[in-house]
Amino acid sequence: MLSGAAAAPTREQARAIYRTMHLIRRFEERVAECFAAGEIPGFIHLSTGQEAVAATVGALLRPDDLVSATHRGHGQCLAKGADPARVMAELFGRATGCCRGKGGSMHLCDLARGVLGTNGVVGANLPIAVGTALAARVRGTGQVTVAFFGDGAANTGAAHEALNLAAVWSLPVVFVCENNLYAEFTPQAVHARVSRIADRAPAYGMPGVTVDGNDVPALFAAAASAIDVARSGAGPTLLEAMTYRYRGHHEGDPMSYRPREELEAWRARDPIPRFRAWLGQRGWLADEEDARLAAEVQAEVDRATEFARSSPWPEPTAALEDVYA
Amino acid sequence: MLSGAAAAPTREQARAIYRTMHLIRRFEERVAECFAAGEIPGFIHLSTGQEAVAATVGALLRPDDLVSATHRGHGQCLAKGADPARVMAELFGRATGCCRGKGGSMHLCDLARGVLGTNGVVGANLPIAVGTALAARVRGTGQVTVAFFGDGAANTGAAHEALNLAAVWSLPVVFVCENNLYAEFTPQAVHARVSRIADRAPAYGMPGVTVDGNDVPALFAAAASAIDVARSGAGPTLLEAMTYRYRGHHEGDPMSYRPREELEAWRARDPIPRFRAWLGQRGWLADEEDARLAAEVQAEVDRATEFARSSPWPEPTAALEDVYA
Amino acid sequence: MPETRYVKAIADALAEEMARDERVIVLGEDVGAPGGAFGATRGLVQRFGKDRVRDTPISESAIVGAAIGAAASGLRPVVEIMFMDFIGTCWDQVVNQMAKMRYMFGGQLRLPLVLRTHTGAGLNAGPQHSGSLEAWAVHVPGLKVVMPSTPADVKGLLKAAIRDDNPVLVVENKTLYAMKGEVPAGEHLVPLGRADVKREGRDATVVALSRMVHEALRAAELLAAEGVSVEVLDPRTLSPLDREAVLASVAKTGRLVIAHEAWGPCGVGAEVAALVAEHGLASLRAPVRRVTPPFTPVPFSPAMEKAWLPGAERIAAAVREVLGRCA
Amino acid sequence: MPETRYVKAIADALAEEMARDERVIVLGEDVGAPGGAFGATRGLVQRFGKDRVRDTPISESAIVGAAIGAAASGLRPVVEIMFMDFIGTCWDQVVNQMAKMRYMFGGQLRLPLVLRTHTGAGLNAGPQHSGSLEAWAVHVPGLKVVMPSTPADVKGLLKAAIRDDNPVLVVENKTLYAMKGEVPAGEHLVPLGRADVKREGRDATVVALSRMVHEALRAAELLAAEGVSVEVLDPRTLSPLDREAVLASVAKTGRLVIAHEAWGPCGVGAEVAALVAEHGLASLRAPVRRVTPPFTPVPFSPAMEKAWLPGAERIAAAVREVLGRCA
Ligand SMILES: Cc1ncc(C[n+]2csc(CCOP(=O)(O)OP(=O)(O)O)c2C)c(N)n1
Ligand SMILES: Cc1ncc(C[n+]2csc(CCOP(=O)(O)OP(=O)(O)O)c2C)c(N)n1
Ligand SMILES: [Mg+2]
Ligand SMILES: [Mg+2]
Repeated sequence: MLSGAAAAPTREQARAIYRTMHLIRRFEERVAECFAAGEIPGFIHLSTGQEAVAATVGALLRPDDLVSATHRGHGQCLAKGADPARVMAELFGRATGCCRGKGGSMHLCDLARGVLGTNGVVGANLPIAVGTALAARVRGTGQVTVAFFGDGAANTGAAHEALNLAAVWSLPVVFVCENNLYAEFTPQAVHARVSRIADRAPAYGMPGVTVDGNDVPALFAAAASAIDVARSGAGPTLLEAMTYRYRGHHEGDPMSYRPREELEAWRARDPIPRFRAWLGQRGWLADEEDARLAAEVQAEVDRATEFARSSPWPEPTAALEDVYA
Repeated sequence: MLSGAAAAPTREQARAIYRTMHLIRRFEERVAECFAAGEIPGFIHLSTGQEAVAATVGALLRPDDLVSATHRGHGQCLAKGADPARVMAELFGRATGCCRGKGGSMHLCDLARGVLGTNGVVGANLPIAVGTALAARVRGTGQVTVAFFGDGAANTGAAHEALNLAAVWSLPVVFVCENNLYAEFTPQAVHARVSRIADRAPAYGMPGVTVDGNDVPALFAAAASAIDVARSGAGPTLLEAMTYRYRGHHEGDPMSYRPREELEAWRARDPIPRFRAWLGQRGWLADEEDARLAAEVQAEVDRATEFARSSPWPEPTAALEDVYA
Repeated sequence: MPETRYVKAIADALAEEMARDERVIVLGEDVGAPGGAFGATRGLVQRFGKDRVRDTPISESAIVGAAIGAAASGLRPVVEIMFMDFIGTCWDQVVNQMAKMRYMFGGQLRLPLVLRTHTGAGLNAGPQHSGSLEAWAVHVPGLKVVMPSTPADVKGLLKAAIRDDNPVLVVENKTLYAMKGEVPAGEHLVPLGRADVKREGRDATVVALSRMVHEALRAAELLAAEGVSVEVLDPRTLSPLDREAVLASVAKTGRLVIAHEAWGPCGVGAEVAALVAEHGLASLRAPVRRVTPPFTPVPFSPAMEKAWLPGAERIAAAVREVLGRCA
Repeated sequence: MPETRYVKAIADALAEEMARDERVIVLGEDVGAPGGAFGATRGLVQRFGKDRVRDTPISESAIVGAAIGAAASGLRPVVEIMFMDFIGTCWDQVVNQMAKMRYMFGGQLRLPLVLRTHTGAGLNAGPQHSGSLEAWAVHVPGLKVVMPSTPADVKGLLKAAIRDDNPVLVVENKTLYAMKGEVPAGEHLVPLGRADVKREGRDATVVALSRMVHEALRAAELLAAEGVSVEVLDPRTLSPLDREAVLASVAKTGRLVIAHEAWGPCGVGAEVAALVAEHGLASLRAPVRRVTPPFTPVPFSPAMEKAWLPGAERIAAAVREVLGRCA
């Protein structure tokens, strides 16, 4: 078990996290292209800029641990091991999608990989994560559940009830808030007097910590400790990661509400080159390895896209299945 | 305007508060008798033991200020000026009741006196109180709204959303939590890791204070300050009053879940004799005045009961009225 | 057969299923030591422990969400929502998560979970504690809804619901908790989706829900004295509705009255009437009649609530009407 | 008459009423500078200021509760709930507070408040962003419910709703926001509770809601080519329903088809069918038919959603059926 004290990623963990960040970045960029090209229907919320959070947390979880994701959850699912091809096919609405084309971007699920689903109702996934953690406790499986949520979701009643219930029952769950400063088109200050969601942890008698969400080593230490505490039976932690989304709230959002300097400032703190440098300092990733890794990831995303494009549409009658067991 | 610093009740205020506590105590005891005698239908939640909170807050409010009350709200309504006779008649289900017999104990309302209603859904009154405060702000009336709630209600999503919204909009509302250590038949520790509801105020960037809810002068200073802050436009306060209910959750509750010593300990801190002593020290209430006051209150409750008993039942067809304006 | 109270039949069903399957857990406000606000979980925590019988905070969304997550992770939770009137506080979890999860995830999981709650006026509990809101759930695919009218049915349907691999709302009636009735000894299951003819008759069909079944039976007695033979059909399960049973009874009697405590517009009575207008029109020999309360909230005062609540007399009058015997 | 988009007609109605009555305020997520997720509040904050046009946190219960309190204190709030699919997050405030407050307080207050939201599938928005849930509200006394199908109706009904002294749910349709249509210049009000014959006909009545009105009109065109004359009746207000208009149309045509995007069981179609089974049975010359989607959540993939969603063809087929012209 990891010691929460000041856990640092091993070489393998670090390279895995770096690769996952790349994968998410390329995957999301490809989704944006395919959406613009009209290949992906519906609404799409991308997470470019926020990759470090999902990638680091995902690397710290067991295969049988669970992740409850948000509407901005492609990366959260991929980092937990969801198959990019089946996720892409789901976004394309194809029969081969992870949810047979019934869910789409806001309802991605891959239970075998511990991906409990993205969710279209803000805040609604937190209570469900409390439930999987409850089952882990009652069944004694040792599983940990991670519930991702946003700064905006923190103001929902569902989030409050879930945080309190998880705390009073000391359940093995970690609440990871990706605070990207905006809910849709509105800055956080319009939604709350407090700017740090982790400051709400004491209201539940729960430890709360805020970290730079674009700094993998900082995230790693904080998440390792929170997961460790949860698995050990000491209960939930509210872990807040300060980060930023590069693209609009949804694809097609003109982003008129954000000062361009703000975006530039955050781009300067892009988590991927930052962690690349960190790896470099340790001599853990030579340039040619980096190039190979980039090529591998690109190929994986190409394969996923090809798989999605070449997959059949669901039969219309499939809409009638899966309502009841 | 009161200075929040260390406001103390004037002689008149103090005597008024003392009288109101008496009135609530006698009223609730009478309700218990009439309920036991089968004169009052439905569910009844009494507030004996908690009188100081409602009485003190009520004494600090303007006639046009508003109170949003709970299911344990008879005292909260009386302290704001609701007519005991019309409230008693409502509990009896008579046509002369403040709500024409349509509401009963959990739906008492007397808008002319600023009583916005008791509520049968725990936590649901907080958002509504935010709304009356919003109207006061938009219309510039200078009114303050007080929302009472319980320790159990603090765990509802509605309470969370209301506290946050009131804070971010700096509305003229005071949230008064009557923490009586239990929600129905279950002690607070089963419902939350935190034992002080006021500890949740920082989560909203709101001042929070906990006071002895059986100590009128302490309540007075804290409530005066909170109301002052709200009226001045500086926003809401979460004021927690630690208190205790002497009777069951509802009439008929055997109270098997509470150690008798606990009840005894609280009875020893009964707010009425305590404040009587405080008044005595100041020479603000001679024994004969006290006796007269007690007799007056008794007579008022007798009149209220007589009014209720002798009032007609509503016409069955009245059930069809007041659905739409 | 032994006589058992409705509320005891619930407690027995829970105890039997918890003993039978350790994946069954119970969650809700005061369901532990207090045994629930109405005693339906009495004795469970003493027998099965605090891990499986959990008192919750007043957090309906978290309670239901927790049950959903637990069901998705291998447990079979039974949640109690203290009054159906409060279901609005967790309605999003019920309709957007519980009802849709299996579907929107392409059938990857099953959600074996039961949500127990109760409806019913007549106790002067007032506008927020007396409602009958089952129709909202019947409108939602992915949910099953049962509404038992007797101790035997509540025991058998609750046990069947706990064993079902789908979310099932078990809608009890607070005014029936004290009712005594015969319950078959030993294992007793009532299949979901099967209506029950509570009384056979030839001249008119009364489809009645929950407590109205007993009012309909009283009405049938009154009418028998007038030489009218009334069939009382209790759907028991509202979703999926036993359409064949309704159509068969109307085919036999040619006349239909529907009685429930819920409001009329878009209620279950509307669905039953529509079913017959679509698939049983030829057998209808008279207009359909719905017996429901007036379209107002439930008034508190006994003087109003008694008149507000439909009963045997109103049901009998409706039957006379469809038989063209308006006095 | 000038052509206006449905979403612009909403913004115009809001602006006109805010200019006319300073008690009218607007609350909701992103309703300020962003102009709402679909642009229905565009321009309002610039014109009327942040005090009267308020961006809220993601706190639906607090938003609706705040509107209730504000209405009880002399304002006339217009709340936007971004998708009707999310109404479960504030359903308790809607049904236990908004709908009952006037009644349970014995008529002491009026609640002049409007809750705007939208329904509608067809944009591949998936299972939690495509629902049509109006029937839940129609089931609840104390609420009024309108469901406008054209730019003119949405403007006129929204303005009338804002001036009404009761809580009114204005249920828009996201797939109609971009639709253009003629809107009478100047003051245009559409009275609540009045249905509209969108097309006159003799042979069959199609009662259609929201976007289905346009599908019904297309079906009427198809059938006209076959020599069938279809009357398309748009109730516009679902609660209170214009019962006379429905019964009058069926009395004329003797045949009834109902079409809506909401699920069938306990939907508005059930209520309309029940109304006719109770009060128009004599005029019915054929079984009623309901045209609704299958009883499943709304699937995401266009391949499934297109087939899932009823349209003109299915409506036409139902009309042929009730006319006994099954091809
Ligand atoms: C209950 C609910 N209300 C409103 C919405 C519409 N909505 C979708 S995303 C979003 C903003 C969420 O903000 P945040 O939680 O910070 O997540 P982010 O989008 O920033 O990742 C809103 C309001 C919703 N999906 N669910
Ligand atoms: C939403 C909701 N859930 C449950 C109930 C049932 N109920 C009525 S009072 C109560 C306990 C409230 O506890 P608290 O808020 O501490 O107030 P107290 O009774 O102690 O004054 C509960 C659970 C309710 N009325 N509303
Ligand atoms: Mg955000
Ligand atoms: Mg309490």
